[in-house]
Amino acid sequence: MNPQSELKLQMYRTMLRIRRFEEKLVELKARASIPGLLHLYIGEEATATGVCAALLPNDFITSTHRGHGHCIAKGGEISRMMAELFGRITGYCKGKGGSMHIANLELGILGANGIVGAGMPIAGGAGLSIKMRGTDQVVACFFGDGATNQGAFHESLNMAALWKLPVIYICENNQYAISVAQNRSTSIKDVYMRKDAYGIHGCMVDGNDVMAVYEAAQDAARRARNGEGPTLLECKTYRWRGHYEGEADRTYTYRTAEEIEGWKKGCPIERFRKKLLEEKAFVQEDFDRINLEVKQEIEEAIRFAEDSPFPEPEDALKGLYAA
Amino acid sequence: MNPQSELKLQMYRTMLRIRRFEEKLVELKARASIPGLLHLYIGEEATATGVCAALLPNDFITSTHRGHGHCIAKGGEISRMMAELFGRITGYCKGKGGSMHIANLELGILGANGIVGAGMPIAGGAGLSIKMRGTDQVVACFFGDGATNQGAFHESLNMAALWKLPVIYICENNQYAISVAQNRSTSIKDVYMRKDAYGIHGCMVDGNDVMAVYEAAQDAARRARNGEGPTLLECKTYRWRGHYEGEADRTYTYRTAEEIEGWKKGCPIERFRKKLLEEKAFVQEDFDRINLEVKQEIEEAIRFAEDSPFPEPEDALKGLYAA
Amino acid sequence: MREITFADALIEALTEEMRHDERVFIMGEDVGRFGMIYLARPQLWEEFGDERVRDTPISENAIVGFALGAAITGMRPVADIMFCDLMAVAMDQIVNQAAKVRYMFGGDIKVPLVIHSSLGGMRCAAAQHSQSLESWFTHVPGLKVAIPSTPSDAKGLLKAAIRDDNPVLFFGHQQLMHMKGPVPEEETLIPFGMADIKREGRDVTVVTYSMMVHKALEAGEELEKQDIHIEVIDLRTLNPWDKKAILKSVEKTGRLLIVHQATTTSGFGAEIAATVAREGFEFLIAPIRRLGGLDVPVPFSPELENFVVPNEQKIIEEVISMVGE
Amino acid sequence: MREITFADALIEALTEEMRHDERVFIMGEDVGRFGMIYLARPQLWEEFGDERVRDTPISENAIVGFALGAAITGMRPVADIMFCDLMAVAMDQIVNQAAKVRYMFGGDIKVPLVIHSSLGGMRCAAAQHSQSLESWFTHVPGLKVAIPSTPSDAKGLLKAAIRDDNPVLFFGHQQLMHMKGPVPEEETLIPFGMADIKREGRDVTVVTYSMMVHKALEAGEELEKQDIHIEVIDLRTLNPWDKKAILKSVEKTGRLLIVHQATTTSGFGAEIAATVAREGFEFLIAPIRRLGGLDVPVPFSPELENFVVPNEQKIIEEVISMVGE
Ligand SMILES: Cc1ncc(C[n+]2csc(CCOP(=O)(O)OP(=O)(O)O)c2C)c(N)n1
Ligand SMILES: Cc1ncc(C[n+]2csc(CCOP(=O)(O)OP(=O)(O)O)c2C)c(N)n1
Ligand SMILES: [Mg+2]
Ligand SMILES: [Mg+2]
Repeated sequence: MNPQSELKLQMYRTMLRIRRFEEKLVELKARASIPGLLHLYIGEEATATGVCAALLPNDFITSTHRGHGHCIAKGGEISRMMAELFGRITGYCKGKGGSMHIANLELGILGANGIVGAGMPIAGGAGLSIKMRGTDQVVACFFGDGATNQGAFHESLNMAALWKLPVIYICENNQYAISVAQNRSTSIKDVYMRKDAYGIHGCMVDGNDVMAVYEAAQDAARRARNGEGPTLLECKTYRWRGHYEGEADRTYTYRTAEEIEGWKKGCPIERFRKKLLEEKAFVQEDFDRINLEVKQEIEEAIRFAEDSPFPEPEDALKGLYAA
Repeated sequence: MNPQSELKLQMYRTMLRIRRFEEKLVELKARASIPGLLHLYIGEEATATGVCAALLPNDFITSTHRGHGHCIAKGGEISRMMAELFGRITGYCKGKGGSMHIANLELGILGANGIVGAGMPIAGGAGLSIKMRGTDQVVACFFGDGATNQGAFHESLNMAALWKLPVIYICENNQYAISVAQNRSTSIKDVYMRKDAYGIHGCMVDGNDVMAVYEAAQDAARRARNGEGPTLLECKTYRWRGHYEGEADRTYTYRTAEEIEGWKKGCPIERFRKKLLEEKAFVQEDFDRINLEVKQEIEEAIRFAEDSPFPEPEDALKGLYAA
Repeated sequence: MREITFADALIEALTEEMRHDERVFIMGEDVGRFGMIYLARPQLWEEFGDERVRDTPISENAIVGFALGAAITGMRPVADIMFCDLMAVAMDQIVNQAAKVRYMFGGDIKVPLVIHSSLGGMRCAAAQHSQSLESWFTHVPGLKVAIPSTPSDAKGLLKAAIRDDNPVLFFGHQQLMHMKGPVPEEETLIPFGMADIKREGRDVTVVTYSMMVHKALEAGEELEKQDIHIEVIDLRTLNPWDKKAILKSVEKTGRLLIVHQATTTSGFGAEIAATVAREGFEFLIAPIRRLGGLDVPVPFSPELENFVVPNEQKIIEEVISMVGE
Repeated sequence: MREITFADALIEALTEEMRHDERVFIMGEDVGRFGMIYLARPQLWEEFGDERVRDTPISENAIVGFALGAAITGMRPVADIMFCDLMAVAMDQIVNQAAKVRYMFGGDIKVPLVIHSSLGGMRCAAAQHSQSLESWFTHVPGLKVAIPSTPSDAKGLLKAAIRDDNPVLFFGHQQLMHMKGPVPEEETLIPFGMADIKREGRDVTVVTYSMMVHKALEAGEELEKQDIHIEVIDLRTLNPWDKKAILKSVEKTGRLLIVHQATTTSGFGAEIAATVAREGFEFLIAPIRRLGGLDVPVPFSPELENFVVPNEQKIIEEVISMVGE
């Protein structure tokens, strides 16, 4: 297989892993088998996948409360993520973080974040560190449309632009911040236009078209590595589920059934599968095989998590300060 | 005298009052006769004067650490300001506020502010209140170039734009935030261009041309009263003195002597006087008379302040909570 | 008396006050038509509409600042900050502005502003969504702090907060929202600074507030069986706080245990202990004890979270050990 | 021993650490070529240049956040926040991020971050530039807090802070910056959590830190004349803080007075008092007293400002009244 095709199949697999992982979480949460808050990424898989496909293993990302997709796309092991969500000692944070705080420095994952917008300065700082250490890494910083109205957005983009830091700021515009539609929170329509307030590059792509995201992220990463500074990349996408698992807007207060169904029809994974079939790069059997493998991976992850011990209560007292 | 001429003479007087008030402060501070921090506005008088000339008495302003000019232009009495700076009970804040916190609600002065950028949300809230109470007031919100990189700038402009609030955001771009030149703090050159990040009106004017400022502020106020929302007005200007009185950059670390002298040559007050003389609206005697009156006003203010009692130490315990 | 939930009591208070005074309004994230936040409900939005039940962008510093600007120019806003953890982004407007404008401007202006938030977690929401940060605000002169434990206190205090001309921080507890309790139908305002003795007893004074009141009451039931009688005092407001009631009770019992969920070090329990150590010194027959959250961020895994937060059992143990002293 | 100012001691510490480890750098407003801030000096910028002595925009939340991002990816930043009051705009990155990332991410990563700031005022700078907010940070597990009173402590603690792999808040006092004192030429690191007995005495233990150490020492001189001997303990760091040293002293004196400039209610004095009321109860022969700033914002007019802050005279009065108890 040529590298380009391999990459595509890889991206398909990544999207599917995110989807299946979270579908499993839906199931588990419905049975109250996992504690805490879950913000699911279902429907938005192409964004994390496209962006992270343009990154190298030692590049960094910062993530959000809706972070499973970013984590998987950046190389996170589903088993250790699952263990974390189950609150087990084998999880990425030894059971201390949960869904909103998965991090792993070896993978360059500087952490999901429960505070909207708070990853943006941290990403900028990683960019500064790259510049000062003189490596050619880049940082991909994910955030939602709602986050673009936090002060941290503004301060970070200005600083990153001023210092020409290698950061890709990716706005995952799923058009809602909880129940508030973007046009009720943000005084302009296309967030990426805020690029001009900082004099940086920026563009908007179909966030459900994984190849488009990938290419835009590649451009941004190239510029970043060339010392041309940050990019503001807006990916239009949509979340299929409630803001968090358990929030059911059964009366369609803030989104219509039609709107949701419309976006589901444009499923980014299905779209990509069809495209790859059309390109005749792959046959259905390839996808079937991947499906099966992913299914097994999830099952194993569940088993791993379930078999893993809980931390001891006293472990709560460990790990606060470095020696 | 026709109203237009009267207004011009009034503006001349206001600028001169600000200038002479602060020149007196220079003198007093050099003799250590007044306590605390003083951030002087000398050189920037045209901005406050032009903006406030476009306001009505019941309009609001919010001000900054460099706020004497705003206060005088909005109708503040020099005697009560002086008394405040002297720490006397007759001061606008009864000696509790000092230079950085002069406020007077009757004059619509919602307060100077020691925290850079912090007046911006407060101004927005006054705008919201105007809208909800259904009056046709406007709010003029002053801030420096340095403040445009605070999160509060961004959050405020977005919210004010979203709700089309009657606020004029005036960036007094004196090109430095303490020692940091604008191009070392801000990733774009013309701050007013940030207007497009919020989809609002905005423009740049010569902040040392009081008529230009006045006209721009009038436009903005008209739009605000018409429900057309906020404006971002950038006034390019320059401070003649150090960041605070006592900061003497004797070695010209961050500004050159030539730069400072150049701006002094373009003194906004002298410029306006010459213009008015050229227009033949007034004769030199008019200005001489005003000069004399202002001089007397300052002297009386000093006398008023000096004759006023200090608060009793126990007054420190009063006024914290409303009954 | 009819029983309603804590959240319903809050909504009732707000609704009544909004009917009573048209200057009162609420602004915050998701308070509007969807009303999924504690101090919101679709009915509120239906009655008062977008203007007075105002959804905002995710801009907490501006939410508080705009509310403040409105408060000093004629309105009486209630600003909602979903979780107290998020106040960290709004601290400037709360602490440097809202708390200080009246005093530093000379003591004439009024700041009728309520900042409503929730705290306490116990929902496995981990370190950034489970804090109890009330003590920060008790260290800021100019802010009042209300932190009720029952639906009826919640209602009476919220109404009083809205009518207060000073900035009030009002903290509900995330775990209490669905708890039911009797709430009078007739209008009741509860003045600030009046503790409520939720259980009388002679052996140990247990001073607490918010969720921990209920844990203390449960402990009281248990201890009763062992013939140990604790007095459970619910402070209800932390600024002002009812020093007198505490001293009076300690005079009777000679023993003081303070319980709160906030991490122990520099929690409000320290202030209470320090005050009683000074003003009630002669009453004390045993050292004052504090039982607070353990000094770590709140961890995610349920057993870990339970471990770091005080509970009925820990209260019982402390009390038993105290009466032995 | 040579004498240098507090500010010079800080610069020396920073310069040495920047020479010693090229990952160390400083960022903040006006730290660079103009170097007008406490922890900056043109020489620093001349030696290390724009990259490592980095002027920033006025964006405190981003200053701390960027420093944090750099700290967890291989650098050892010192972030400067001019005045502690301004930390209010940076609380999220300090409290929700820097303090928590290590713990909530599982306890493996290191956060070698120093946040330097100044507090205390007494410059007639009024309510928004004169606060002493250190106690907030002692309520946040995960943050260390250093707050020295002398040039040599400042130097030794700043060096230790920079070498620490945890986030440290380092507070200088605005009034102390020009105070001179002996500072050893040879490299000295002062470990956190070790109080320093700045004056020995048998009658009353006075626990304090920062500027108030000097007021307590002055009071000590005066009291000596009246044959009253106070022991002045300088905590130097508030997290960790040296409980043992305090208890040991109180065991000797039986009397404890805590002095700090921060407003009294919920100041760090409350934590000390509460701790000793528990663990040193049997040593106490008089109630523990706290002498803190009065519970109002700091007013502008000099006499008002003086009135709200503790001073030598007030310490003397407290001590005299205590020994009479
Ligand atoms: C500073 C802050 N404010 C509010 C919240 C509560 N909150 C969590 S997620 C969310 C909506 C975020 O919207 P967006 O950024 O668009 O991301 P999405 O959830 O749509 O992926 C809100 C308001 C928070 N966690 N942090
Ligand atoms: C949030 C905040 N950060 C920093 C400071 C310290 N400071 C006071 S004035 C100032 C510079 C402000 O620059 P600018 O906004 O351009 O106003 P100018 O002084 O030039 O009028 C700074 C950094 C402050 N008071 N508040
Ligand atoms: Mg969104
Ligand atoms: Mg400026």
